[in-house]
Amino acid sequence: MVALQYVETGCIQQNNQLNPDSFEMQIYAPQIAQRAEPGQFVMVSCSEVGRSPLLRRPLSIHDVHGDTLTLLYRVVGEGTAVMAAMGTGDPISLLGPLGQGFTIAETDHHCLVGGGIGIAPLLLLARKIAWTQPKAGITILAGARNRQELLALEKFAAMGTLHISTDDGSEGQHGFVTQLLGNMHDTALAVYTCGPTPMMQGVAKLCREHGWGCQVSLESHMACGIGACLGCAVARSGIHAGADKYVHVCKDGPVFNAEVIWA
Amino acid sequence: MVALQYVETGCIQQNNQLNPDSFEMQIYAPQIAQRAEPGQFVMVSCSEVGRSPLLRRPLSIHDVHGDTLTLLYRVVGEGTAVMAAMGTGDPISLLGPLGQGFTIAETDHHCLVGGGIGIAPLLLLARKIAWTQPKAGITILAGARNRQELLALEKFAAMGTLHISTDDGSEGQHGFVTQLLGNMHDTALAVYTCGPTPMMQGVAKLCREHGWGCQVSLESHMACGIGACLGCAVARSGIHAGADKYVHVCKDGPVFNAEVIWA
Amino acid sequence: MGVDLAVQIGGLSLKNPIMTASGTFGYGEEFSPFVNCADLGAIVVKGISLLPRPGNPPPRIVETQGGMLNAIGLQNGGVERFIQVKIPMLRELKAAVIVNILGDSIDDYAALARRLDPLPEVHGIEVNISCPNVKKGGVAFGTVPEMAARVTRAVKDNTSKPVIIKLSPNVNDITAIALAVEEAGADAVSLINTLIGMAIDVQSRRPKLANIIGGLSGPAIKPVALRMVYQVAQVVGIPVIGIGGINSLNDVLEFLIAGATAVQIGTANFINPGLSGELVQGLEGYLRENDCKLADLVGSLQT
Amino acid sequence: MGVDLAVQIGGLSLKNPIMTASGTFGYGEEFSPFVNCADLGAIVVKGISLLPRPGNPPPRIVETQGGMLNAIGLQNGGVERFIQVKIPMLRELKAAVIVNILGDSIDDYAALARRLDPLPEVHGIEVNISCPNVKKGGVAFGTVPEMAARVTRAVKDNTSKPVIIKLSPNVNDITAIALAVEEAGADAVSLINTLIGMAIDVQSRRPKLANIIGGLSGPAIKPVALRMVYQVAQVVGIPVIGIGGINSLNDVLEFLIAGATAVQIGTANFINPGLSGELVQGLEGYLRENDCKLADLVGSLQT
Ligand SMILES: Cc1cc2nc3c(=O)[nH]c(=O)nc-3n(C[C@H](O)[C@H](O)[C@H](O)COP(=O)(O)OP(=O)(O)OC[C@H]3O[C@@H](n4cnc5c(N)ncnc54)[C@H](O)[C@@H]3O)c2cc1C
Ligand SMILES: Cc1cc2nc3c(=O)[nH]c(=O)nc-3n(C[C@H](O)[C@H](O)[C@H](O)COP(=O)(O)OP(=O)(O)OC[C@H]3O[C@@H](n4cnc5c(N)ncnc54)[C@H](O)[C@@H]3O)c2cc1C
Ligand SMILES: Cc1cc2nc3c(=O)[nH]c(=O)nc-3n(C[C@H](O)[C@H](O)[C@H](O)COP(=O)(O)O)c2cc1C
Ligand SMILES: Cc1cc2nc3c(=O)[nH]c(=O)nc-3n(C[C@H](O)[C@H](O)[C@H](O)COP(=O)(O)O)c2cc1C
Ligand code: FES
Ligand code: FES
Repeated sequence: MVALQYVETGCIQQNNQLNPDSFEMQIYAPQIAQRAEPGQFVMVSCSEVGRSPLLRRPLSIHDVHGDTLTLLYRVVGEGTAVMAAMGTGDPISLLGPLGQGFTIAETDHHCLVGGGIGIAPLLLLARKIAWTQPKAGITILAGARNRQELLALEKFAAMGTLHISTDDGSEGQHGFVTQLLGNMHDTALAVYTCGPTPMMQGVAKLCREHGWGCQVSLESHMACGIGACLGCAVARSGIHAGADKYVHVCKDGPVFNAEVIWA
Repeated sequence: MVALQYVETGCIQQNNQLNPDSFEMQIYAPQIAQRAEPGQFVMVSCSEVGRSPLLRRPLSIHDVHGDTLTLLYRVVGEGTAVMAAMGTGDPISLLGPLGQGFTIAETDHHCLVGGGIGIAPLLLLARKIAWTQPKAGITILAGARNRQELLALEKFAAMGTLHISTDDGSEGQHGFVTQLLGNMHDTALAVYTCGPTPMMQGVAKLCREHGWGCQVSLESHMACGIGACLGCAVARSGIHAGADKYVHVCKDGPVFNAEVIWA
Repeated sequence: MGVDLAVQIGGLSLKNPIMTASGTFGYGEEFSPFVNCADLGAIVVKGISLLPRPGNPPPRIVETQGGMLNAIGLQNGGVERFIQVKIPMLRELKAAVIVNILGDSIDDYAALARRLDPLPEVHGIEVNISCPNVKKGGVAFGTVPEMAARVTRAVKDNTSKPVIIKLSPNVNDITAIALAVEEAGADAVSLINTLIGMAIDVQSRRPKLANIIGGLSGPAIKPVALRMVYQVAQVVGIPVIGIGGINSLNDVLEFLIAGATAVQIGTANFINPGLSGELVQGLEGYLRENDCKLADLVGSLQT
Repeated sequence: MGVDLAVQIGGLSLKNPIMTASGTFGYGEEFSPFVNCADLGAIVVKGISLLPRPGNPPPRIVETQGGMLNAIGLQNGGVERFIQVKIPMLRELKAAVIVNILGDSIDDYAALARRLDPLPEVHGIEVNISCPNVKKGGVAFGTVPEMAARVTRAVKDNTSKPVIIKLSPNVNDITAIALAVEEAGADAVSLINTLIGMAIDVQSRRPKLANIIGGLSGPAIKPVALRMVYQVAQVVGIPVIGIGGINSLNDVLEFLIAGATAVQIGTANFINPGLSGELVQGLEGYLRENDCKLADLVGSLQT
């Protein structure tokens, strides 16, 4: 039972700057694109083997069209800066598709909650929900620090009902995206979230209170992305002994049921 | 008595490929260009500080026009490969001008002997001879493995009498450039040479036999280029005690009178 | 005609000298999409202890210039779970398996050796002696020749399998440790384990690893590893397995020339999970093109 | 209002904590086009021995991943030429000068200390104990606590100047050496010197350094250096000077947070000869912007 994972040298089709920090990169990479599921990620090589930066960088699969996949990324350090400098036609080595993505719940209302760049994995999820459950409602709650940092809004607007919040009130509701979720009153809501940890904890807490199912997409520093190095450990909620104290984001996740992580 | 040396971020004006391995890079770098003397070199940074490759690379100043200097280089490893990938408008950090260049002899016939990429420092030398001693004769002997590896021929042809040899006979005389020198019969010849060590040793030997003055431009692995690390040592000819056993290519050279190195 | 890549490590016959390093190749299965484990000289699995260990809290890894620090904390499910869950899977992979073991005491090592001895899937035992000796106030077994020798004897007395002692580089004189374990009966030594290092986040003024310190691996440590392999190969009679920063055929050749009979690929597996397989092919190609035998390469440094 | 960057290293008052590392800054003059030496905390000159030393045959340097190996072989003109030729020049530069000394025997170190003691241009002495003790069969002074302590005592007995002992990282327990030299009277310790490494040219099957082995420096060793500085700063009462792979303000801050009172810039001087001066300004700017005192930074690691 060999997992379908590849080291694939993709070809960059576009690398567009969306705001001062964020880029959208489209890569022709058929092996990975054809098998990508919502919530999965790739490990991107930002250099030649053994050169600086050394390790691959984990990035969610934001979107897929045929043989092309899209990454939506924020430049925060060396690796993402190298990516930002790449251009159309450049080769880029990807390892993927990796990890356990979102499980689409059997319900008639899905709520996708993204904070900042955490919106990235939710687009492909929205597409798959729309495709597999064409009658289900999709609500997207997108939060960011300010108007400029809101990303991919038109694409999400096309997928369902979109509500926006910004920390500074420059667009949509003034405040946190958790407040938008607090306004939801559906009983059978399935919630999927990705964003800063405090935000996701807030989402998970609201879901617990309302009895909503909640899947969270976690981040962790990774070396291998395939479950070999044990570097990406995150403590489970509750008490677990020995080697079971931690889950591993790259292999057991990145998507977890919220209660696995936060009791 | 502070030497006039600079760390200067130049701007690449052109980076032209001349043959499969060799490039000519023109850089706008007024501080260094205005002070460069024939036989001096620059230390080129092929990356950001602390990044790969770590150390600067020594390259001769091939030519100067006003505020622009030209490097003629062969791609042999990581650093020169990074340079080859640079393009017009890119910044490039230079440290220079460095070292002791050629001393133009008081004579009426100068002979410049270059092997392979060793031709690089001889162009600026030819220019300065032509400028300071307009009546003196200049003979340029250029050798290479084959026709393709002969570089900058038109420029040298414009400076004096040019004779060519190739190891495979694909252009000029079939054989080594030392043979061309052996054909010279002037008694008051001043010889300046740069190229592979065995070739320069051959040139030095011929000069010794004929009583010609001979200046050689050496290579050595360098870390600092400014006489601080003592990495670029080359043994002197003859027996010298203690710290005087070696000369340092970056500071005492790269140009030496041949007898300082080979007795 | 095929090139002969086979090597002999004590009683252990390997198809070729390319192995994978403990902790960097999981239990093999994680890499099955990228390399056929049966094609490798051997795979060394993640270190196993008697009882399960949770490992350290995160963050556990951080990148440094040319390398990475890890503080996994020897997380593993313990030897019983290894035998139950991993052994059947390793059998499927048809790989030559070397089990890396670790303990808090000499008795732990002895017990692990005894437990693994009857398993036909285990081709050899690699002993990680970089661990702290709890009874000796936490001094690592691998830093004192006498302690290293005692661990070696305890393992040898409890198994008939080839025993490789994996040396720590955090010592003044690695040759003294190597000689001590050779004398104590080791069939081979492998080196180096990670150098101890640290990184700090300036903004928060906190260590970047929850464990504060961690093990440095990757290309940054290659020069240190190569020097130690060279020094050890000069003095011991048993085979030396070279480890540290290997990420290309050229690196493999450097270690062989320095005196290593085989090599292990570590951190580089994370960057190119297919690398170990590619290196087997690369080495074969090199030997063919240079019309050269593996044995001619090993220890061929001209000084 | 100006930020106070002054630090005290034993009896030595420095303008600021940015120094340059021995062997990487020549005798200061080489850098005068790029930095005003008088602006630096101190410059540590290339190691000086009693008699002139020719150094090793070339090649003496080779680049490695994230670092470089050097085998200069402690080339220098001897203490007398230093006093005659370099001291007048150093006086001109108005730099705070620390002289790095090295020897083959305890007596060498003592004689050097005595000879340098009367010179007003010499602000302090840094003792390189990574050198082999010829009488003890070449074991480095810096790897045995007792030998390190004896060198320290010999130097202290022969000078009234502040004495910094420069520690070797090629040991199991650097804290033991640090404690031994503190006990023996050292005013400060500086660390780390280079790690011992090696590189091989596969084509020729020769070592890339004529000396076979050399010292590894640069960003590659920073994690090891930082860890050792942290460990030593935990146990000694004297100031610790951090060295190893520093090439940015962030690196300087990491070492200060780990417990260093001052730092030395080494290999990075080769890449950016103006760096040390830039770091003084950078540090001043950092303290001003963060409204923070230098002393608040030193050893402020939150664990
Ligand atoms: C499963 C997963 C999916 C992700 N998806 C996206 C995405 O779609 N878009 C996006 O912009 N970012 C995403 N991230 C975060 C992204 O991996 C980091 O921003 C990126 O690795 C930073 O690399 P750098 O070299 O620019 O920064 P540096 O800070 O220089 O990186 C240094 C090291 O820390 C690691 N690191 C730094 N920040 C993070 C982080 N937040 N998470 C994990 N490792 C980190 C890097 O991988 C690298 O090893 C994802 C992370 C994970 C784990
Ligand atoms: C004074 C001087 C002037 C030079 N002028 C020229 C020139 O005009 N054109 C040109 O093509 N080359 C010239 N060279 C040689 C040039 O420096 C090397 O080819 C270059 O450094 C190779 O770098 P790399 O990273 O591509 O190769 P790598 O082999 O990857 O370099 C590895 C290390 O070895 C050093 N190194 C490798 N080869 C040499 C060499 N031949 N000399 C010195 N160091 C070396 C590099 O600097 C680097 O530190 C000159 C050398 C010196 C000393
Ligand atoms: C994430 C990680 C985990 C490791 N775990 C172990 C281990 O369990 N046992 C062991 O002996 N060595 C372990 N090592 C050390 C490696 O086996 C190897 O000795 C070291 O990484 C140097 O090789 P490299 O530079 O090629 O990675 C580990 C290394 C890494 C990077
Ligand atoms: C070329 C070179 C020469 C050196 N010479 C000396 C020396 O003479 N005495 C000494 O104590 N350290 C010497 N060192 C060690 C440095 O002072 C410093 O401890 C080491 O390089 C680590 O710092 P870095 O990584 O910033 O270079 C030398 C280092 C280099 C690179
Ligand atoms: S990143 Fe290696 S196990 Fe998850
Ligand atoms: S390159 Fe440093 S002294 Fe010449």
